[in-house]
Amino acid sequence: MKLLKQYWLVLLILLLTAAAVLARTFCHSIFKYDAGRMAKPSALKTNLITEEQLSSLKGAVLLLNLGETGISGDKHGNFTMKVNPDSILVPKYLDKIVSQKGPVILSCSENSVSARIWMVLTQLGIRNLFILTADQDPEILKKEFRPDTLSMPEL
Amino acid sequence: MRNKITILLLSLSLILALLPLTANRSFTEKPGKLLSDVLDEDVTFSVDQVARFIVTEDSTIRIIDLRKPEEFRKLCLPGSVNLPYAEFIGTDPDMYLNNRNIKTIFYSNSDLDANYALVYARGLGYELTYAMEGGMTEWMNTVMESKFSGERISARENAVFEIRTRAGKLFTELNSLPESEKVRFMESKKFSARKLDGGCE
Amino acid sequence: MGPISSSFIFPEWLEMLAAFLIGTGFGFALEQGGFSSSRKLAGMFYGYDTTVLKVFFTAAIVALIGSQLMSYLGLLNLNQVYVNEFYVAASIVGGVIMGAGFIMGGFCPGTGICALSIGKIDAMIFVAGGLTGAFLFAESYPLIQDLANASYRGPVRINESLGLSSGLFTLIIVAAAALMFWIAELAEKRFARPDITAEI
Amino acid sequence: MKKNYMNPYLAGTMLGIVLLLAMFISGRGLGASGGIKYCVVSVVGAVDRQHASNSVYYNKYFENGQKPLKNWLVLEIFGIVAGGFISGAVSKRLTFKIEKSPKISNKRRLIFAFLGGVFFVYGAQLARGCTSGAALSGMAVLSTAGFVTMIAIFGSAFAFAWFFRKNWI
Repeated sequence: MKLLKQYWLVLLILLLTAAAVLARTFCHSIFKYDAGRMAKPSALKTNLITEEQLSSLKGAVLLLNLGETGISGDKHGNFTMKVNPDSILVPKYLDKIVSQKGPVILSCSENSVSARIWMVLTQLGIRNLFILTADQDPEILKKEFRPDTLSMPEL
Repeated sequence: MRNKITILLLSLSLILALLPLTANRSFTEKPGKLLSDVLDEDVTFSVDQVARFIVTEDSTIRIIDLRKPEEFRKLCLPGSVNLPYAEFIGTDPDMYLNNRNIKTIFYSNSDLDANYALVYARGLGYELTYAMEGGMTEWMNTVMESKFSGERISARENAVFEIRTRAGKLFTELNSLPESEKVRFMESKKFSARKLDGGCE
Repeated sequence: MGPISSSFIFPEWLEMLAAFLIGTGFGFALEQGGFSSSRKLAGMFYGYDTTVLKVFFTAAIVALIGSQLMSYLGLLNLNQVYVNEFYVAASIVGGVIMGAGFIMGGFCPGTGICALSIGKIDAMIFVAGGLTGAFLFAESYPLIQDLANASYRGPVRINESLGLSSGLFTLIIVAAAALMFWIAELAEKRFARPDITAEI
Repeated sequence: MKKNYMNPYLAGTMLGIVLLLAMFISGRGLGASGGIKYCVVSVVGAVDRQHASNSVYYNKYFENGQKPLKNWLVLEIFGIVAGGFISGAVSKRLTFKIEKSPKISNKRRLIFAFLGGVFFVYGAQLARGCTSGAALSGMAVLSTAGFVTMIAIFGSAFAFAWFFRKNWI
């Protein structure tokens, strides 16, 4: 008792800090991961997957169909979930994504939407999340530029 | 007193040692708000809008090229600044985005990198950030290959066409420059990373 | 989300006021800790009064732990907090010169200014010497420019060069400090001097 | 009746919280020697502007019409004076006096105080920070420069302590 009386302030500060830290650590509805580190796969392009690679994936795959024209996973025997992009954080869907053991694949006809959803979900701590793309690397420019060697610009 | 403070500090640092702590930062926006923000239509600009900014030399707009330096040297939008995507997420974006009066437009070759960057920047609280729809691919398709088609043209279409032609001309002029001259020109537009205040200097 | 200065642009008067208030807190804490007395400060180097050591390390550790906890809780962005630039030669040579100045004058600049404010005449002379020192440095800058800018390493963090997490490094520092406090109190008993508080 | 000094650990905690506040508000640590430098720079600028603009060193402080006195570090120094004065008034420690070991003369104490000041601030300019700016604030952000400077200051003070023992013991 005497000890408690002497150390009550120390204990109080410790408990409060521990509580705040624990609350932060176990809260799922806030961003708490290092943004740069989580985003790394997107710079390395290891978060992209083609249809070909998808069919060779083994194990339980969760396919998130984000639009009207996304592919259906039935032909690969995968589990497909159709989600409107703006309701992806609704607990009904999010819980499923969080509890998914195998890879989660984002499928959408628009890469821009997949990219945004990927970044949001990844920053929430979901790993093993891939974007289904038509190409191995859509970030390669296929257009050729024809320089005009006659024009001289005024700089 | 010594014991109390020593014990307190020791246990606090023990907590710290157990945390997966890095000196870096996580997103500050609330997930729900961030999601609805970035799914909104007004986070993107079409290539035509960007062409207009370029032609009018809009000073409230900054265009960031997220592609690799060698791609940038070969081909870039007039007035854009190069900041490779990997570097963008590897450093503190405050150095590039801290200006609260300037809108930043990201572009890459397609849609992916620009939209990652858009969410990344907005998640960290930089609201005036946008992506260019379709990236460089779309620019080449729409602006550079724009042609008159059909017989009659409305005033609006005519205005769009006019902008495209002028932007296309600027683009061609810049990118037709010999490599050495282009590098020199780009060096002058490099990002000067803001230094933090502090110390006794 | 801190630091406030990174998300909110202070008008000049507010920034100056903030600087003044932080300085006030700084001066108050220094004076209360006994840093306005040169004999207490110098006492550390002879073992009879280790107040400096205790206050200095406690302060550094409190700020160290506090900033990291705030960073973890999302209250402070440590990337936006200034990290001192490391010029290897200048840090060491400058530190050695400062140590010599410390033991001669009995103050460091912050404590000197603080002691001056409560009327210590020796502190006023110390600060006058300090102004002279700054003037001499400015005038001799062309001569020592090379030394001042030699072996620049940038704003490096010590735990990163050692490959430790900042939390673990903090724990080590705190443990070392706790040990040091214990030794310091032993030393105080060993090298005890007649109480000089009355003379101060 | 003079009050005793605060418990050093408590005072340290208070100082640490001030430092933390400084980091939180401005993203920078505490500093004292920098303010002294700015005072000198502004005096030199006022006395001989020509000299100031020709020198490599002063020059940068007068770029684009800056006023060296209107500066974070200078205001912080004024704050230290105010804070020290308040604390001295609260604890009834306000007196004009020369603090020294009874064994030495006033003159000796003042000469050494002056020399100490010259050395300390000279070293602080070289190392880009003094005990507060480099060592204390630097340690709080785990900066290598802070740790190295701290070890150099205390190490050299211990090493030189023997030569100046008469002044203090």
